[in-house]
Amino acid sequence: GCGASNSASNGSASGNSAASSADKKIKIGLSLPTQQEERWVRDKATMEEAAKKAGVDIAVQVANMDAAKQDSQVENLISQGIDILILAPHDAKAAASTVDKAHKAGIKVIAYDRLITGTDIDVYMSFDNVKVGELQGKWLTEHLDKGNIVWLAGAPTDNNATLFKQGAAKYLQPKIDSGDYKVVMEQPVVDWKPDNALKLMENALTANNNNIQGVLAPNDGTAGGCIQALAAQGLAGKVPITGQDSELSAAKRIIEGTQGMTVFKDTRKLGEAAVEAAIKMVKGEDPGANDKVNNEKMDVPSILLAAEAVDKDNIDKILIDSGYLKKEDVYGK
Amino acid sequence: MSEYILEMKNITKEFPGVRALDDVTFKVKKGEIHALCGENGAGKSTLMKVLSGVYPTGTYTGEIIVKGSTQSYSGIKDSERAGIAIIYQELALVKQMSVCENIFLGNEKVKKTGLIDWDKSYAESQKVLNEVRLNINPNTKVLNLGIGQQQLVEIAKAIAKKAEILILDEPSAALTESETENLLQILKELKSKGVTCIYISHKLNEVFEIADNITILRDGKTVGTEPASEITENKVIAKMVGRELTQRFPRKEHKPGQVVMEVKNWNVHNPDLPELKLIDNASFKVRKGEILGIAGLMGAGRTELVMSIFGAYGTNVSGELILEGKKVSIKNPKQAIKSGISYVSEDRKRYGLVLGMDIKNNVTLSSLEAISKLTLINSNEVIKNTNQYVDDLRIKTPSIEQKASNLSGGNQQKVVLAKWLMTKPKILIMDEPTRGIDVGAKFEIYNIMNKLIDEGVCIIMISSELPEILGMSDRILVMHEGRLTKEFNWEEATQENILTYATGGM
Amino acid sequence: MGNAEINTIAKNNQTALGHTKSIREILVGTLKGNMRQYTMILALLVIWGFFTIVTDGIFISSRNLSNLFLQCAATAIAACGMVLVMVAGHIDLSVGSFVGLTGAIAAQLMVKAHMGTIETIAITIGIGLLLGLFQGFWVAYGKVPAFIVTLAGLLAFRGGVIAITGGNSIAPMNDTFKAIGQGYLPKINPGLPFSDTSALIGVVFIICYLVFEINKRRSRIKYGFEVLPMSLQIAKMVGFSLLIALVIGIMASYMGIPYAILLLIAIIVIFTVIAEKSTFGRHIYAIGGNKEAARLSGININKVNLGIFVLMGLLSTIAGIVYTARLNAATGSAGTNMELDAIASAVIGGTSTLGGAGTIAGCIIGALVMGSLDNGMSLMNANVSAQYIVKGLILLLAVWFDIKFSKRS
Amino acid sequence: MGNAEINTIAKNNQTALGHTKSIREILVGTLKGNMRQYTMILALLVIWGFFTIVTDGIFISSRNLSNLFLQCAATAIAACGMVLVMVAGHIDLSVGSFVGLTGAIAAQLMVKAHMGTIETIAITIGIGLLLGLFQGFWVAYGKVPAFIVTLAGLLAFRGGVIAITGGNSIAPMNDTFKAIGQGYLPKINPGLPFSDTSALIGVVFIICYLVFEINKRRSRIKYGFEVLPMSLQIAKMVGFSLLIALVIGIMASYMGIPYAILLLIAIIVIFTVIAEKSTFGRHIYAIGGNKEAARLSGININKVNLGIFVLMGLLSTIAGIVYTARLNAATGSAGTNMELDAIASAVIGGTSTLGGAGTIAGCIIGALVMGSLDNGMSLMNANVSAQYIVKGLILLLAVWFDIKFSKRS
Ligand SMILES: Nc1ncnc2c1ncn2[C@@H]1O[C@H](COP(=O)(O)OP(=O)(O)OP(=O)(O)O)[C@@H](O)[C@H]1O
Ligand SMILES: Nc1ncnc2c1ncn2[C@@H]1O[C@H](COP(=O)(O)OP(=O)(O)OP(=O)(O)O)[C@@H](O)[C@H]1O
Ligand SMILES: O[C@@H]1[C@@H](O)[C@H](O)OC[C@H]1O
Ligand SMILES: [Mg+2]
Ligand SMILES: [Mg+2]
Repeated sequence: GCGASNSASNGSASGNSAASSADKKIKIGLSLPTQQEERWVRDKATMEEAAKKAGVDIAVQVANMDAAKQDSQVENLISQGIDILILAPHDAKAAASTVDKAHKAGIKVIAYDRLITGTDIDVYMSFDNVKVGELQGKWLTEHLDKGNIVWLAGAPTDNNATLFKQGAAKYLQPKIDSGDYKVVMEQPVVDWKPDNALKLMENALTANNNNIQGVLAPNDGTAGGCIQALAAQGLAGKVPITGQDSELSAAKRIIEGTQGMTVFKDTRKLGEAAVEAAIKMVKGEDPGANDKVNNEKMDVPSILLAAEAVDKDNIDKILIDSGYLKKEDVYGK
Repeated sequence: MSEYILEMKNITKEFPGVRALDDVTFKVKKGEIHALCGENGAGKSTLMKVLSGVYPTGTYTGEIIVKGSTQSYSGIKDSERAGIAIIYQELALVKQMSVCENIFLGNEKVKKTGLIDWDKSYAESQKVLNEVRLNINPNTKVLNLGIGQQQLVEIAKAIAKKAEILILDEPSAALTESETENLLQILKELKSKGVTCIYISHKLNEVFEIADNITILRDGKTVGTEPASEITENKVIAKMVGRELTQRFPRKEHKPGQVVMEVKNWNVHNPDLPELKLIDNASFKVRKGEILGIAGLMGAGRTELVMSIFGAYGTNVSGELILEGKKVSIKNPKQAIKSGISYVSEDRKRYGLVLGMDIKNNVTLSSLEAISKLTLINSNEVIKNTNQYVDDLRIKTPSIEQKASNLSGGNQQKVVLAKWLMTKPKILIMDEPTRGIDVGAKFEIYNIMNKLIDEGVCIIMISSELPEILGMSDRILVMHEGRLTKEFNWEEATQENILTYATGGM
Repeated sequence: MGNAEINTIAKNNQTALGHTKSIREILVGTLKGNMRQYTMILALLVIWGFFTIVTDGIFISSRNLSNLFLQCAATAIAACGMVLVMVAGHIDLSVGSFVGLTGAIAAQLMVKAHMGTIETIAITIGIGLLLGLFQGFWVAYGKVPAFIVTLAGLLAFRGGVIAITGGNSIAPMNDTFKAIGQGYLPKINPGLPFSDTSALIGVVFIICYLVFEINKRRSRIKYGFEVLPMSLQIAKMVGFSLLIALVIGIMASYMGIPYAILLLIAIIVIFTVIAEKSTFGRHIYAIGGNKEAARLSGININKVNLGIFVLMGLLSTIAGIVYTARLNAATGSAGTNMELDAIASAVIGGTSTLGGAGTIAGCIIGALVMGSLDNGMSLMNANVSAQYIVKGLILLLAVWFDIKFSKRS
Repeated sequence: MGNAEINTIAKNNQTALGHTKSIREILVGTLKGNMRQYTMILALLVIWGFFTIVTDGIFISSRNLSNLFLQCAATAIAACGMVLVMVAGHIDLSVGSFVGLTGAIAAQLMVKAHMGTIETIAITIGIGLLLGLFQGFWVAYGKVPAFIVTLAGLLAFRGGVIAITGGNSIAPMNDTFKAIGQGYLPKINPGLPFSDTSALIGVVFIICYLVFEINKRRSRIKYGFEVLPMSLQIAKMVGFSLLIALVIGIMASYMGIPYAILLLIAIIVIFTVIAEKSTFGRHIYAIGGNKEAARLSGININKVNLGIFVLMGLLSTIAGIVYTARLNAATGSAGTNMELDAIASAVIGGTSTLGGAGTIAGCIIGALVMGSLDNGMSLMNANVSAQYIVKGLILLLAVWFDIKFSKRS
């Protein structure tokens, strides 16, 4: 049982869902890992928007990439009397005990974006992180036959970085084994920080006398750092380099030709779908899973959306036509 | 077994650039009070630190024999185990801790459980405090004590150790006449109980009152040991400084001019306990070219009076301050210095020196503006001025880059003096200016005071040494419990009548 | 604290020309003399009041307060050690990595080596003590500033975490292990609306307190010191007992006392005793207050420093175990920045960054202030950037308020 | 430093019964007296030697050294301020967030408000000074420990970064702005294999140094102080000139002197002068050494403390600008943990964590040690967990070595 929701309502939204549960408005709890990256800012905005449209309350917590903090924050959400929890875990394994707490309080949990392992999950919805890595690896192998590569991974302390790397490895490893690729530097980027990526790239270039033909950068921020190092050697645009997140600055670089690709995860769709599923679940309806994914404990009913690789050729279509980024922002000075 | 309880043989101790002890031999008989005399920097404190294990075996050469057995100390605890307790010249109290805790620091009273028995500690500390006649709550924090009171706490701490050999390194430097008298009494009692004492002091009258034997050090070497009964004060001085010193106070005829500073209805409250009045309606004048002495017992409030005038004692101060006819309001030391007032504190370690800085930066700290252009300091001026004062005050040091913390106590005091002399004040306030300074150097400081007077400076001198007050002042103010109780001309003042007013009698 | 306060009263009585003070006088005196020590508690209460109002009372619910205590537990445990470290004039930057590493070791032993809870804890604590010894050795005997030694620890231990986890979180832990971070004392009678065992524990605490207080009074009478008049003494004992009952009651009326909180209470008591009553503890204060004086008083500074870091290692390990048990997993980033929270708790609670001063009780208040800010603002669902800014400003104001009105030096 | 050494010699000469020392004696004396100051440099050289060997000489290439200098620049700039802050007995935890915030502000002004480089920099510096003033005010007049004030800053400024960037990176910056972090002094004759302008700058530096040295000698002679014998004086001047030529030469033979390094050199010179030659600087050391004595010596402690934090704000802002220019973007995590690097640089370079001691030159060495470890190990492509561990251990050993052989207290 959960306590009565007593947060101030944001106008008397005439949402159909709210009306159905008599006098009580549905309250969704949302726990996000961070707001220091653009994509999570967008996730938050989308879901808040979707909730507003549907006339339900949403309480949002941001964990600053700290699993313990996220755990505390979910407790606080539970104290506030939420009806359902959308949990985008900072750490997939550590979140299991967080999920258990919600379940104990009778609250269902949607694992958002990252699969939570080792416990019962009601629904999982995501762009698969391993898939994201695959897109990066695939793109690089398509744009580089042979040569020396720099393979950067995300933060060594971030479980997701391991997943991205696993995905990329599916494509890179065969090339490495066959001798087509020689990995001249393989390093994680501490804290995902662009300036750490910059230093690593500078040092890789120095150590190999600029003899580097490709870079696997795990996300757009780190790609940005690498590109500064390449630019200093006049190599920006000459060396294929990956990214992910479809940040505005990355889109600009793709147009400019200095970054090869990014990965588009349309978090708007994911966010809307999550809110929709949440409302259905509170009302006891079927959220409409289209797949099942095993999380070492069970086959979790899943709603999986496709992530897409974005490069110069399809950027207008995927990022601008979809309204994700504005044309004047991308092309404007 | 020899008649000596303690023998130190051929002790040599070097610091970078200094040979502090050079083949010193020092022997003490059981149950005697043995005085150790010598100029500032002669090596007295160093010798005692060697003895107490502060400088462990191996950091010096030579041999220490206590009760017939050769000692090897790796730290203070070892010497304590051998029955030696020491009161250091530089007070070794933890300011944030209470008196009670300090007294038993390192020798805590523990219960069977291994935990400290605070009730017992409190009761016992009250006992030793009574013994040294310090009437304070053992729970008072040391930082709330005046320096004299701290000195008494140190003595209490040493007594509480119940040692066989008690070393006192200038224990009376911060004490007034009556506490000193009490201390000497305590030492005599200890002696009668068979305790051996080593007593270091620059006050030779004390030495001659209690010592059985006197050993004299000079430049790190033993000059000799004499029974006190067979030598005179002047002989001791001659051996210490290497020349005869016929006169102790170079009194000169001063011709006081117009009033330079006038203090009217001065009231000071304790900054932490506003209901406690420390200075009660004090009014007095100081004239150009005179030395105004202020006498009083410990805790009379002399320090508070002058520190508050200097803008360095809280904000709970009221009254009028008139400098050269103009009413001024001094809120902090900076303004005081700008107005021509300088204050040599009685507590050199706390208020006088930046111990981690070298001599030259300490000496020039308050006068930087005078030797800077566009706020950039002229380092050659720094060196020149410092060299000047090192020579004038005969500061004993291998270099002006020596850290203040590495100087002997007396030499530290001289550095503080130099700092304030360099500000070229119109009014120089000296709070116990010759504390810890040897007879020879005292004489030089008096000469410098006379010279300053000739240059038109006026001097306010607080001193707990009545001979100094009597010997140097032109006028003498007596304080008792925060009030000025009497003013004397020097000709009419005597030890007796000063003491009468200092103790509140009329 | 209690000791000092009564002595002050005693002294006041003595100085007041033999006249025995009236109860009113004693009360006013105690309040005046101690008001200052309570300003940070006051600040905490103001913060609590504020959050209670803006969250419509959710903040003050027994459920949320139970959560709050648990949320602070690991930091508070580490902060107790930090007080000793900082009082001695050192600092420990390695806490976060230490917590991460010991957690990773525990998880590795349990998940990969399939050890039981007892062995896992024993081995982990053993390793934690060794790591503490290692750091302590360099500080005490290597004479390397603690800042550098523990900065090296921060780096090296994090390297250890990464090596062990390999970027993969390790989970899950045994149920018994998990209970250390998440479990509550079980009820005997599950039908009750409150935890009976917890209530029992509360009663035991109160009895212990009363015995302690009575013994203290006896001892003072034996030494002939002034004691409180009987009426006041009883009032004091009743008051404190009620306070204990309240705190325990809050937890009992939710799910009971969490094991982690029991552990924390034990640590608070032990470390308060160490700090205030043991020679080791007093030597720490002496070293921090005046190292030279401590040395001249015959204190073996190296040994004390070594001991401090061994204890700190122990506490960091316990914090690591609680942290890992609570998350039921060891992650690569576990503990990151916890040193900052632990240091902040200590400093908010009055520990001087320059050594010499600080109390265990204070650091617990400090940890509660930090924890309450996080908890309260998340209950308000405040926007992240606002949370950061508000947290920063409240922190500043709370400490300023404390300093302004308590005049701590 | 140079000054001290000659004074010692002078005084020694005086005490040595008037006999004028031989050149050999002077040399040995100088070496003995100063050897100790050079141990950290020695440790740095050992580290460099090691990396040079394991990277087959890549480490010592002029290209890598140029990179290394650039990689350290922002931290080194912040570290210069940290020395002053720490010498006065404070600390600044806000540096990383400060760098992030000022960078975000600059990027916002340039990218969103389309301002030019000059306006952007001017406004950013203005804001940085205000933020510094704000922190300084609370430390100096609010009497809140710097630890708390800057911890509040760490939080609040990071909140500001998040509010401004909204998690986005803001990019790109103007070319002129970018040049501050990435650009090199342009060559006049692009055909040359080395940078002619940089060589010119090197010559100017050497001339400045020589003029300074000659003036100093003249002035000492005027004051009648002992000076070095002519032969030694010339040897010294030639030696130092060669050292300057070497350092500048390294950069000139790669792409020239980076603007960021020119800026850093200017800051080093200015802050060394402030620390060693200005009354303000001397007051900082006095406050850190003994606050009470400083106050009684007529130093306005509050003003000095305020000034320190304003200067720190200025340097953090400059570091923020260099950092942003180098990345050509402002990001939400920019600067995170930089305070730790800055503090570590200062401490490695001999700054006491308890105040009173520290030099600008030392902190630069410290920043180079930290930077070299990162750079060298990434050149080796060592495994991360090993990198963390090795970095921690080398840090510890380097400082231990320094302390052991230089006996700094
Ligand atoms: N730690 C130290 N480092 C360097 N030199 C020192 C140190 N301690 C003492 N000295 C030097 O050793 C010599 C003897 O000092 P010591 O303190 O023993 O003198 P003292 O006889 O006690 O003088 P005072 O009467 O002034 O107290 C002095 O020249 C002093 O400068
Ligand atoms: N910082 C302080 N805070 C509170 N009380 C103080 C402080 N310093 C001194 N006192 C108190 O003020 C009174 C006078 O102190 P002090 O002993 O310095 O007086 P004095 O006349 O200068 O004596 P003397 O210089 O001979 O020691 C004492 O009762 C002392 O306890
Ligand atoms: O989108 C990425 C997120 O999934 C990962 O966890 O952190 C880095 C981001 O770029
Ligand atoms: Mg001495
Ligand atoms: Mg006095």
